[in-house]
Amino acid sequence: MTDSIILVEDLDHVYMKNTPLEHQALYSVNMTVARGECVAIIGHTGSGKSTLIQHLNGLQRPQKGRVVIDGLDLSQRKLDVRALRRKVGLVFQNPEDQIFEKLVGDDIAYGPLKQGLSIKEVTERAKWAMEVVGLSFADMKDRETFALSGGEKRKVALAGVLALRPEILVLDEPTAGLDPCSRKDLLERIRYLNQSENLTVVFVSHNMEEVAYLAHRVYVMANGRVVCEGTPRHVFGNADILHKYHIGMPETVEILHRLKRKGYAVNPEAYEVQETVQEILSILPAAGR
Amino acid sequence: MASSFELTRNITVGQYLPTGSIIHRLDPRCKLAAFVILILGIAFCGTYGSNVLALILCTALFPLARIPIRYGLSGVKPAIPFILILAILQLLFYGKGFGTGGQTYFHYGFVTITSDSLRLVVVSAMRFVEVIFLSSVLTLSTSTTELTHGMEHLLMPLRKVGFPVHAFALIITIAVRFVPTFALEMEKMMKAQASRGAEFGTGSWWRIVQRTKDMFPIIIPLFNVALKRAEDLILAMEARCYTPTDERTTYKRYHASAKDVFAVVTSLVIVAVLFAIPV
Amino acid sequence: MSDEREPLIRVEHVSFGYTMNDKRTLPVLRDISFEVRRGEYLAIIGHNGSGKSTLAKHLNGLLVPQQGNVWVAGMNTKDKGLRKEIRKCVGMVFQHPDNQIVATIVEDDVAFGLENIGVPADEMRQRVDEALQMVGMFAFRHRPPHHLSGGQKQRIAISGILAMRPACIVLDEATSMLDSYGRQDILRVMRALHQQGMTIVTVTHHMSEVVEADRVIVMEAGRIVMEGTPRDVFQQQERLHELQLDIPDASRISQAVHRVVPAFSGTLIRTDEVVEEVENMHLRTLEVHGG
Amino acid sequence: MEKGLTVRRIVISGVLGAIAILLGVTRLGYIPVPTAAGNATIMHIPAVIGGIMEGWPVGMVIGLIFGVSSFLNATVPLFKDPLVAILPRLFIGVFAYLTYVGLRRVNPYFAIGAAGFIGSASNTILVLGMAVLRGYMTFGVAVGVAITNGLPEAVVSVIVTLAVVASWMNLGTRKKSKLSDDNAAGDK
Repeated sequence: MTDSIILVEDLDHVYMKNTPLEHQALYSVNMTVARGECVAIIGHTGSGKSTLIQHLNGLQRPQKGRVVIDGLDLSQRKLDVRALRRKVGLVFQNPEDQIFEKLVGDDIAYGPLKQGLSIKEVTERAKWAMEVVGLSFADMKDRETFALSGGEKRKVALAGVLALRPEILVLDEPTAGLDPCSRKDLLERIRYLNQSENLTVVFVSHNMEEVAYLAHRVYVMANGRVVCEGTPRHVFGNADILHKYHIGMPETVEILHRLKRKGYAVNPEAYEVQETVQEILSILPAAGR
Repeated sequence: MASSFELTRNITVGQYLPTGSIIHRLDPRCKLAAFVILILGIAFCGTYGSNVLALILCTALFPLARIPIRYGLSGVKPAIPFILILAILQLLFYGKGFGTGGQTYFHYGFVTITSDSLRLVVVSAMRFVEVIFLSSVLTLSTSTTELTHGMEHLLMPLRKVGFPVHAFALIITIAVRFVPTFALEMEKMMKAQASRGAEFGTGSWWRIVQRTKDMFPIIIPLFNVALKRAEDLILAMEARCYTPTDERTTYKRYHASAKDVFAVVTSLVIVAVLFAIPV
Repeated sequence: MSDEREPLIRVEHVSFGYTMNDKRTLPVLRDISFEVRRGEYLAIIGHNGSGKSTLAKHLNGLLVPQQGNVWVAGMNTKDKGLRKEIRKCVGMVFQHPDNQIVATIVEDDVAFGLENIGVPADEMRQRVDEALQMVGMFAFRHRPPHHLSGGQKQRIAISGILAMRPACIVLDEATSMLDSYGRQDILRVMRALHQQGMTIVTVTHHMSEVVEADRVIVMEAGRIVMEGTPRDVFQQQERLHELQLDIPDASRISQAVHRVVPAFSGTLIRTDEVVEEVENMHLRTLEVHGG
Repeated sequence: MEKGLTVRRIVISGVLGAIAILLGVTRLGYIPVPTAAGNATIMHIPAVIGGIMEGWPVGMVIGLIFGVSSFLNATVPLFKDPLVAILPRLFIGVFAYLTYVGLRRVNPYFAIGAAGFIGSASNTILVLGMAVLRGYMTFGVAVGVAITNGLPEAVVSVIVTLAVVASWMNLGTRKKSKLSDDNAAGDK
């Protein structure tokens, strides 16, 4: 427990408090993330995922319960929000909402410039951030942001956050709306950041393939509560939970669950394509070979 | 603090309060017509007597619409300092300006208070409260959709002189439709910028330049987003066979009943009475 | 006007380019020809920038070809006088759920297209209700659209099209902004419509949607580079990979198992097919042993 | 430019009208200046931009939307008078359009900026003029307000109008990122 960089305890959140439209988004949510871990949060639209991750960099403050990020307690009124936001980089779902400069380089430099760094330092950071997400600094910095493709926009948004040199990276549906090729590329970049640059990563996703690819641990949310938590293997193996809360599953897991229901001895936790192939091979009749 | 991002909470364009009262059930066309008649009437009546009567009538609308009067008063409250400032300015300086008339109550140096200037202050304060009350009742008892429909129908006669009524109503509909969408968009942009070190509303109010500069990274992208959405919407409307100049049919139809006509006639009578009051 | 054997949409040697600021044209479509048959479910895929969305906008005359022709039920999209008829015949749902809803109340929005084509008020009410029921949104008819989820808004957009009773619906990346539940909702609606005889053209990069289709057209750099049933197209894993496209895991598993066990079919594309094939193999062995 | 009523004009009027309403109801459209006329506003900018981009009728309709919304949302007595809140606003976009068309041959940037200024100034002058006519304030007070509110409004209007219209018309402003300066390290 001592090494948890993110600690969420009994967190509640109510939107539009004291209005006719009041509704509760979080009910006593608990979550811990260890330094260097990659954690996925999955669940329906309206399950409270987005509200939860907005607490992680202080866009929302705990109304009840506790959020502690690397020693910074968000319940404290005198919290240094800027320090918190330097530590936690939040990438939103829609890149259009977070790219506001006209040129790519300016947009990536926005955060560091706000921090008052020298242009030299800002340039170095921007360069690092762009290379790490796979954008060539020399080619891209003078490009106009509106003319970028969807995949490039995501990368610019990600680089803009990385240029702040955060320790924790929080991503809201990092690949929604991308074509398969850009998606794969982006996922590899995120995995690299997590494994080689030692960033703690928390991401929200609907895409089970991507959860399977990236996450060490998964939190399943439904109706503002955490309903299940564990390794992807554990969660995907639990068909009851997935069905009960209408969580989609990877095609591999779906096949295995269906086979299992038909009485075949397969392990539904084997979610990687190669593993699934092995599982299927293991149950095929010997005579068919 | 964090809730400063909850823009949608502050949006009161559709502050519709459905209580199902007789005012709510009025035909929107007639309701709007009555409203316009009364507003114009009030704007042009400048005597004490008529404004007292108008104030009483406007207050009486709240119980009739089954809307708590505090909704009306909440519109008046923030205006009190302005009423006072204006009142002082007018009382002190009006007498010296054009149209000096009536009895002089007080005169010292450049300060002149006349019966006319006093009346102007009192009447404009009352008139303000009346208009607040009236427009509160209208917006609380009528959905924006009904308002738009009502307006469209009221403007229909203008088609004879070539005014594009349908198109005009459509513009209003689009405007109303996109307000919450843009509010959400703006909320997201503010959050994204805050996440990258921007600060909003933290500058002291007297640092006008700083606060104004903070505004640009929100306002300019907002326009760009709106114009981009406009391109999409144009395509979508064309794909659904919209051509501005063609004849269209309308989905919503209203039937004015006796009570609706009565509402309009009553408002005309009220305005006539207001003008008839001499002092 | 239309012969039943005539394809619903015929695209003949269409080329199209966008004019840039400096008067250069940026070619987007290069000599494209294909047909959409009545009652067909056609998927057009390709990575971003392959021209698929531009092509979709040619199918109801939102864009007209610079070279070549597009015929919709025998009508040329270049004929301005027929534009309304063409758009009544081919409806289109766009990518952003928010940017295609015009009115402040759901049912008003569904009626918008009907108002444009001059349907009388009584008939309109009936058609609006019917269209909302078809997409399962009837209960939401008095709601303002901004309180709905993306998938619900997209269903409203579809019902706005359905109310106009088109012969064909074109989905122009209509699910790419939705989460997987929203996407499933849309797919369910489209499947039901297709069964009732609606022609559907879906432009997408989601392979789970391609599986639904009768036929796939793969685009690259403004040209059609592959065409066939999803089953045939997914067989060509390497080619698709070159085109930066993915295949469903079910197809990948089927092919991998097939390489080890040749009797196991390698052409499966859906998860239920894989499960069935496992069962069938067991049944076949039983038969062999029993016989 | 195509003549008459087009889908584009309708939609642009609608979305810019939405911004005018939004800026009003969220109070984001106000620059805090403590005077008798209340805060300075930027809610007139959509009308200016609409006028420049799509012609005077569009500017006028957006002005009307701005006027009605400021009338309905007013917390300042002045603007609960439709003659002050609505009527003058109709002309913001018209003046902006005329300025732009008159000057665009000289230099497009200058024309856009000038239109932003004149549009804003026409709002200030007409509203205050009407306020004086209606007896809400004396001429002297109005001149004071024109300076304290009108000037910042005009400056903001010029900046926003230029930024939005220039990028929309694709008149590229700056082609190099801040990071491209020669003193930037690691460029080579």
